[in-house]
Amino acid sequence: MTATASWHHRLAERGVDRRLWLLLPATIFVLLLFVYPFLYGLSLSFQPLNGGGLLANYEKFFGDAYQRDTIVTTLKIALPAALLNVLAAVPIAFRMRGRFRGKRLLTTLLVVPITLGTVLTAQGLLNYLGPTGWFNRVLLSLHLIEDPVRLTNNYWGVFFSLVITGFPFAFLLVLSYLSGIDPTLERAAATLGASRAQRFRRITLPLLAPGLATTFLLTFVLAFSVFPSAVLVGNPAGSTRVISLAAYQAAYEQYDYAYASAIAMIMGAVELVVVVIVLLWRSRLYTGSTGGKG
Amino acid sequence: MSNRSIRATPTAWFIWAAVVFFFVNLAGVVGSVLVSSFGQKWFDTWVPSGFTTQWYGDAWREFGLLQVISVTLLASGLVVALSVLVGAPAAYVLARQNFPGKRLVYLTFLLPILMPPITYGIPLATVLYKFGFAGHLSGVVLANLVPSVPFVILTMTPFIEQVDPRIESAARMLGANTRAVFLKILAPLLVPGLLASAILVLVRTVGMFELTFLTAGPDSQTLVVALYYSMSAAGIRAQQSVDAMAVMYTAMMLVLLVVALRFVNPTQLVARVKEEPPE
Amino acid sequence: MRQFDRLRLEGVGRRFGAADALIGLDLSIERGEFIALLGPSGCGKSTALNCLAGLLPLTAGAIWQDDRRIDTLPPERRGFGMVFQNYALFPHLTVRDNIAFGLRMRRLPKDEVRRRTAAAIEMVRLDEHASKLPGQLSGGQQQRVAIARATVLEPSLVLMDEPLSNLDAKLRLEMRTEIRRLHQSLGLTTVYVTHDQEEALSMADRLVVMRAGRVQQIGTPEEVHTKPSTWHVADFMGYRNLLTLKADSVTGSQVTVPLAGTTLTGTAQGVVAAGDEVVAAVRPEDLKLGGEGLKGLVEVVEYQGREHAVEVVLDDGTRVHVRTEQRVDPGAQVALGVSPGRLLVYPS
Amino acid sequence: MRQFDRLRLEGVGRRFGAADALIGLDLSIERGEFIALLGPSGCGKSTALNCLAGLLPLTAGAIWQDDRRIDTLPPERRGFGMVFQNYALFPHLTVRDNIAFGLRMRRLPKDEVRRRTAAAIEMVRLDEHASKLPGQLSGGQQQRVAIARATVLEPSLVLMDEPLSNLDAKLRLEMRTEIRRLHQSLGLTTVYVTHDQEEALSMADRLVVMRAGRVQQIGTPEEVHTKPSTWHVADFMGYRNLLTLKADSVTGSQVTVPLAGTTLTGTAQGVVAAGDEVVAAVRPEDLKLGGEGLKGLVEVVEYQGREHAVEVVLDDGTRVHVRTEQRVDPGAQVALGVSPGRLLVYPS
Amino acid sequence: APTTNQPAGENTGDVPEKPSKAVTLNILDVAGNLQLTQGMIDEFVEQHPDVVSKVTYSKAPAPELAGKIKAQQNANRVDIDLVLTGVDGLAAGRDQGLWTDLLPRYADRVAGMKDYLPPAQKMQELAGNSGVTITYYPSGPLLEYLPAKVPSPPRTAEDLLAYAQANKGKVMYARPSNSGPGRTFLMGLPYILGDKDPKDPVNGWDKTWAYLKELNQYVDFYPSGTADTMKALANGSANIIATTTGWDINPRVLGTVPKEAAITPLEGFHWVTDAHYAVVPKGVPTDKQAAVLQLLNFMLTPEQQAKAYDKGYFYPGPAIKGVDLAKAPQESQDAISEFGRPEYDKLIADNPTEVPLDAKSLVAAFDKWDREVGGSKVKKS
Ligand SMILES: Nc1ncnc2c1ncn2[C@@H]1O[C@H](COP(=O)(O)OP(=O)(O)OP(=O)(O)O)[C@@H](O)[C@H]1O
Ligand SMILES: Nc1ncnc2c1ncn2[C@@H]1O[C@H](COP(=O)(O)OP(=O)(O)OP(=O)(O)O)[C@@H](O)[C@H]1O
Ligand SMILES: [Mg+2]
Ligand SMILES: [Mg+2]
Repeated sequence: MTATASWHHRLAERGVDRRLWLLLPATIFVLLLFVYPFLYGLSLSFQPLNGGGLLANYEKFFGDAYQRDTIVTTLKIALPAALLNVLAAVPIAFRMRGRFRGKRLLTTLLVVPITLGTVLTAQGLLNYLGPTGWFNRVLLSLHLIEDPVRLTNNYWGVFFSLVITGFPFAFLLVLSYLSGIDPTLERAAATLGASRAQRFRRITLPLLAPGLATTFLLTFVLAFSVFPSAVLVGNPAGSTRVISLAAYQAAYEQYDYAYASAIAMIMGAVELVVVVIVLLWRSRLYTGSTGGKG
Repeated sequence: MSNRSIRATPTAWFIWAAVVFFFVNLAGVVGSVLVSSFGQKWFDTWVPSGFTTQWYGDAWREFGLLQVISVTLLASGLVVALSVLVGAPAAYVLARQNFPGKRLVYLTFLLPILMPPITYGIPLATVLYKFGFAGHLSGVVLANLVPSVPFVILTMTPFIEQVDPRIESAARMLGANTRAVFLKILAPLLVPGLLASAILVLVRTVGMFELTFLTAGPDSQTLVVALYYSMSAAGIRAQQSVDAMAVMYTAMMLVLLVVALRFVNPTQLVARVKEEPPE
Repeated sequence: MRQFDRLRLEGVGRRFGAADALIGLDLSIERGEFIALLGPSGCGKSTALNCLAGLLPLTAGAIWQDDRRIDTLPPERRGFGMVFQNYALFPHLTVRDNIAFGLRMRRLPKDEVRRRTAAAIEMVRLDEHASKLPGQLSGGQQQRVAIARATVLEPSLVLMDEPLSNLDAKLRLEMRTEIRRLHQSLGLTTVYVTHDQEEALSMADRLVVMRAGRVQQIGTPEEVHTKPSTWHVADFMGYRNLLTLKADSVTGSQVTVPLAGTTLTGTAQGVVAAGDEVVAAVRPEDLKLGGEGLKGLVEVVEYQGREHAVEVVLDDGTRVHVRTEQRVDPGAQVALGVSPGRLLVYPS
Repeated sequence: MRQFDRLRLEGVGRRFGAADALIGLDLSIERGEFIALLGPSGCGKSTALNCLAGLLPLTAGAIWQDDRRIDTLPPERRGFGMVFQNYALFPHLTVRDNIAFGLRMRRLPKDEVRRRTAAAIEMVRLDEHASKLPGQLSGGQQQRVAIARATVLEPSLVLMDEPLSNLDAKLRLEMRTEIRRLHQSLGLTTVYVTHDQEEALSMADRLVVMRAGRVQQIGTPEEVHTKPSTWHVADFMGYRNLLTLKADSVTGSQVTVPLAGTTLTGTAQGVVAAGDEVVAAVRPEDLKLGGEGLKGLVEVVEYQGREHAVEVVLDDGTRVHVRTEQRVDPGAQVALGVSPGRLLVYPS
Repeated sequence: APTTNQPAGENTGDVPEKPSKAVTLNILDVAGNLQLTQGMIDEFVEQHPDVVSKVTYSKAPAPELAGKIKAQQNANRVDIDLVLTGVDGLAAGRDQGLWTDLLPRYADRVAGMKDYLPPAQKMQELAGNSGVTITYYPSGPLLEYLPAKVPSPPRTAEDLLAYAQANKGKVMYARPSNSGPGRTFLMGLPYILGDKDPKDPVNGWDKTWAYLKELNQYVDFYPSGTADTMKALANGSANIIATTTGWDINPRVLGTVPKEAAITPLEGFHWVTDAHYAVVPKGVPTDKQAAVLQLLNFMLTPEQQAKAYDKGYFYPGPAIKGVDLAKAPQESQDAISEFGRPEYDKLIADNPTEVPLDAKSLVAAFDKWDREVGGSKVKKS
């Protein structure tokens, strides 16, 4: 009782042990290749091209409603798209458990849109959903509509492109996270009288939640920096003038890197807020063995 | 007994209907590009007025795509491999351990994902040029690792959390060192996670225009640079040739994906034997 | 709770790939019965339980609850409770929430849930640990959570898969009593898998002894214990001395067999004729040191608390196990007798 | 394998948050010893094992292997083997590969790996199942894989956490013998956690009895069985009758206590003075039906194979447990005697 | 090992007549210029193996160019020897001091510069001392339509407005910052409408902005690329789109637009010209600069300039005087005789030419357009 434990143990108890070395390569890597360039960019954002105070670039951004609104515009696109991707992936992935014929094919098909890339998606949406595209043609020839519906070069075009590129990814992740949950737990719940829905809500979902949080974060981050599709299938001057477009214009049309940096920092900060909220929520969830892998 | 997993409850019908709807439209999206890329002229009609492979030939010659594609494959392969090698151990620590300063470390790993390349691309390229990496494949690989490593970390963490630590303890008791634990125990158990994050990194790397462009030399351009060029560069090009480029881009990714899926199954359940067997 | 009068398993079978884990199980369970499934590791006990619970689809046979065929019902609609061999606790729920889970599923009033959960926690002595997650519990504590979780629902049929295997003797005795008490006071019907003969004998109304997927014997504890139907069952029920011999003579059910220079008389179990090869079975505790007849050399002595397990090599080299309260030393020359009526003779 | 002469635990302690799971464990293990850890569920046995294995950092104390302090070594460098309570099999490896894992880690030649793995598989009787994945095994089969996996390495120290809890009596007996045989023939040192007194008594050279994280008694099986150091140990070791009484008179180590109208004589364990409140402990099997002295009414009779567990209510309402081979019926009036020297009297 | 991008020699001081030994040139095209000039360069390499041993071509979209060159220059390892760019890229680089001033110091080494067409000469003046004009075209603004659908095309700005009002959604031009014809239309309107100061989009374009806003009411959306407007014209979802000479001829050659499409200028229009330039980033070794100068000299000879006719991509294309279509490759002649328009000669001859807005004003114009014209779509829908 009196003997105190070796400092090894006391450190290990606080989480400091040899395993921390595994963090080293990634940390060094990020420090060397990211932190310096990033700090440079950060400091650049405080050096306005046209003079003014340290914060001039930020004031300029927030002082201009046209610029400021891009934050809301982006969130309005990114949040629903990321949410939809994750929420749609869950029931489908859930259905893909168990064994049935054609499962592998179906999985592959659902994952395949990952390969499409922004350009093909954009071209495809323009072709397919365009006023004389197949979609409108079918609807017109079925006399469901009088005039072609416009689904491109506006909010919906961007939204669809985010779903097409984001959903398969969310699906792949959710499916994989789901595969790590021991099906016995659900059966145990069944013997306790839980219906399908209850089992899902009370057992599977909570165990899946940390993975869902991560999936949401990743798809959100991807959606938030949507840029090419905002231009290609959106209305880049208006309803889909996303913040990365503002940064892009500053950097590559006005060649004001300082201002562009400032906008990009704001963009990162907004994302960070969402990410931190999700991570805080995640840290309150149960994260740990889900039985499936041991 | 009938198969319970696809038993037709109303929700199931709804979900499968949604999936079918998604696929039909997806087929429309992809198909329209594919058809157009082989089309001669396509005005106000259901299908083009003639078919040709000329656009592919043109693009192939114009960009020397053989070289571009092989560079792309090499670069993305390297990025995927390296980011998994560097990222997975870090994810492991972040999943398993609570240590002082964890939040700070986590934030540092998050930032490269959150920050658009505009903020750090040019200084990063400068650094890489200074040390003689940029202008080559190595520069492209290093630059692309910056957002890729954190992506691997972020995706892998929940997977590692799912693995029962006692399995690892058992391996250690049997004399497995950290390397062996990773290779023989964690890696097979994490296959779905590794696959998912590798695919993510692959997609991002192949599609990463900015960092690649800033650090590529004349012989280390990747397909996406050519694609973006054909799509947005000044000048006139036939719609079909952009479509052809996009189709080639997708085809390449598709080949990679199918190869990956051939070797590992994303639904690989470690607990698969506990699944209901098929009847 | 749907109560029932009788549960009937008709030729229930389950195969995994090419291997049969359970073959043609016929069993009829009356309401209120306490049935124990017994058998060697891997004989299909858990499989039978899983089939009954609806967790494994059958590959043959049917299950009837009174006049209703229930083998096609999903588990949650059968209303049975189950203690899993590997516990299957919900890792994200505390002990309390694990136990309350089933009650919540029934949408019982909050108060009742709280009250019944607290009572169950107390029953399994986990008051101190009620707020822990399963990952923070010891093996035995987890097992107790599993028991509480299944019984708190007072289901019409409780299935328990080795529920006490990780508990110490004292606690096991207490939990046994507790389970019997629950069974009786709530009028439950219980199917109980155990590897512990004593547990089975003391708790169950009827035993089902299985081997390699097949039922070997169904009977009351006494029947199974004193009259195992085959030498396999005897073997399993603690007849550690199984000797392959030739029957000398048969008179009614009395069979004489020669062993190590003398002849022993046993009771025939099944059809045995003179000259047949037979298996003679006797428990270590039914071989008495200091009797007359068999002679041998003590080889190994193992202390087992009050008694000693002794291995004796008879004059003809046959090795027999003896249990005795006497103290003997390895190397001693001893004589052995068989308690009257305790030698069973099976056709081999 | 690094062999050692002695392993010393000095004040080893482990706390989880605010709760101590293990407190000041002092223990010295000689090479070749077979030590059993015993104690109620949740008393810290697995914790002790994990600390020894290096899987849990200590919060107090140190562990020495001869003159080398090893508690700071990572588990894989200690060269100990361990059977986990929940098996912890590698779910993605077949039985064969699970067992071969450790050998492969040692980079032994392929042939040797194959040979030793096959031998281990045979030892645990899993030949038929060698190519299955753990998820396809029954509970007992999994447990056997865990045993084979740890012992195939012939480590200098083997730690076993309830390795036989899911096996039936017959197999358990066989595995016990097998484990002892391995222990002896390979000259292993073994620390064995079990909840089964009989197992502990019959296998171990020394027992360590724990309670609530603390060691209660360390001694040979016989010592612990016949002279439990406290009434807690007695309770745990099967002295089911624990009666709180007042000591009448004390003569040397002989104490007389009054019970239900008569007086009984017991042996004092610890300092007891006349008039003290004491706890008198006696095993059910040491109360003999038909003796003289205590009188009571049979209340419950439980069949337990050869014997019956009987609950008797004495005249003063005290309830005692008796084990007997005699057949009695509930409601019968019986007299009870205590086997001489088997009543232990503890200060309470 | 990453050593090849070490500066291969001195990069300051005098440029020799001829490189000390044959050099490799890395050429980056951000303007689509190689389509016109790659033939010239290849021929030069063939004829002068002692000057240029090998050329690598890469192509990239323009905007990120400056960043890349800047990164290389900061690190002192420039590995792009020659950039072919439009007005925007040239100006962006000049603002940031990325380009070597080849002029006027070495102007005499590129003889062809003395023979620029007058509007090309004006474009050259726009380039300052760093860029050399290599191709030129008068551009637009022009309107394109299908005669079958628009039997009487608008001839004036008012006509156009009236047509748009009568045919909602049928007049289309792409977002100016993503489209050549879009911006040409934007820059050309002040001349057509007679604005106060056609060079000052913020203060001098009152009529233009008013006109665009009114037109905006009849426009459904602005595609983000010229190609989309062409497609819309071809499939009938638009009837009139903005175009330029090159965008008129080449897509019809390629088959993206029906051959029968016709063009019309608006009354009183001025050509807003366009050109491609060759620039050399700072930090390129003098040996390579010497090779570039020789190459440029070669490219500005009439024989080579004739290749700039291409398939009407930059119609007409040549920057210097006296380059006949007859000297162009046969393929080129065939394409232009089939898809070219005889009326172009007269239009080019009869209408004044104007240089485009300088980079700053152009960005200001884009910004204003985005905010006031394109962006107003949000509130409307
Ligand atoms: N998913 C499966 N795939 C293949 N074989 C299986 C599977 N599950 C069980 N088995 C086999 O079926 C047989 C019966 O298994 P079961 O779990 O019913 O045994 P048990 O009687 O419960 O044994 P124990 O007492 O060891 O738990 C075993 O031999 C086991 O290996
Ligand atoms: N991670 C943990 N967090 C908090 N408490 C823990 C944790 N692990 C174990 N404990 C507690 O420590 C005590 C000792 O646990 P341990 O597993 O050593 O018991 P044990 O003697 O092995 O019991 P059993 O026979 O039931 O397996 C228990 O009360 C348990 O609840
Ligand atoms: Mg079982
Ligand atoms: Mg334990």
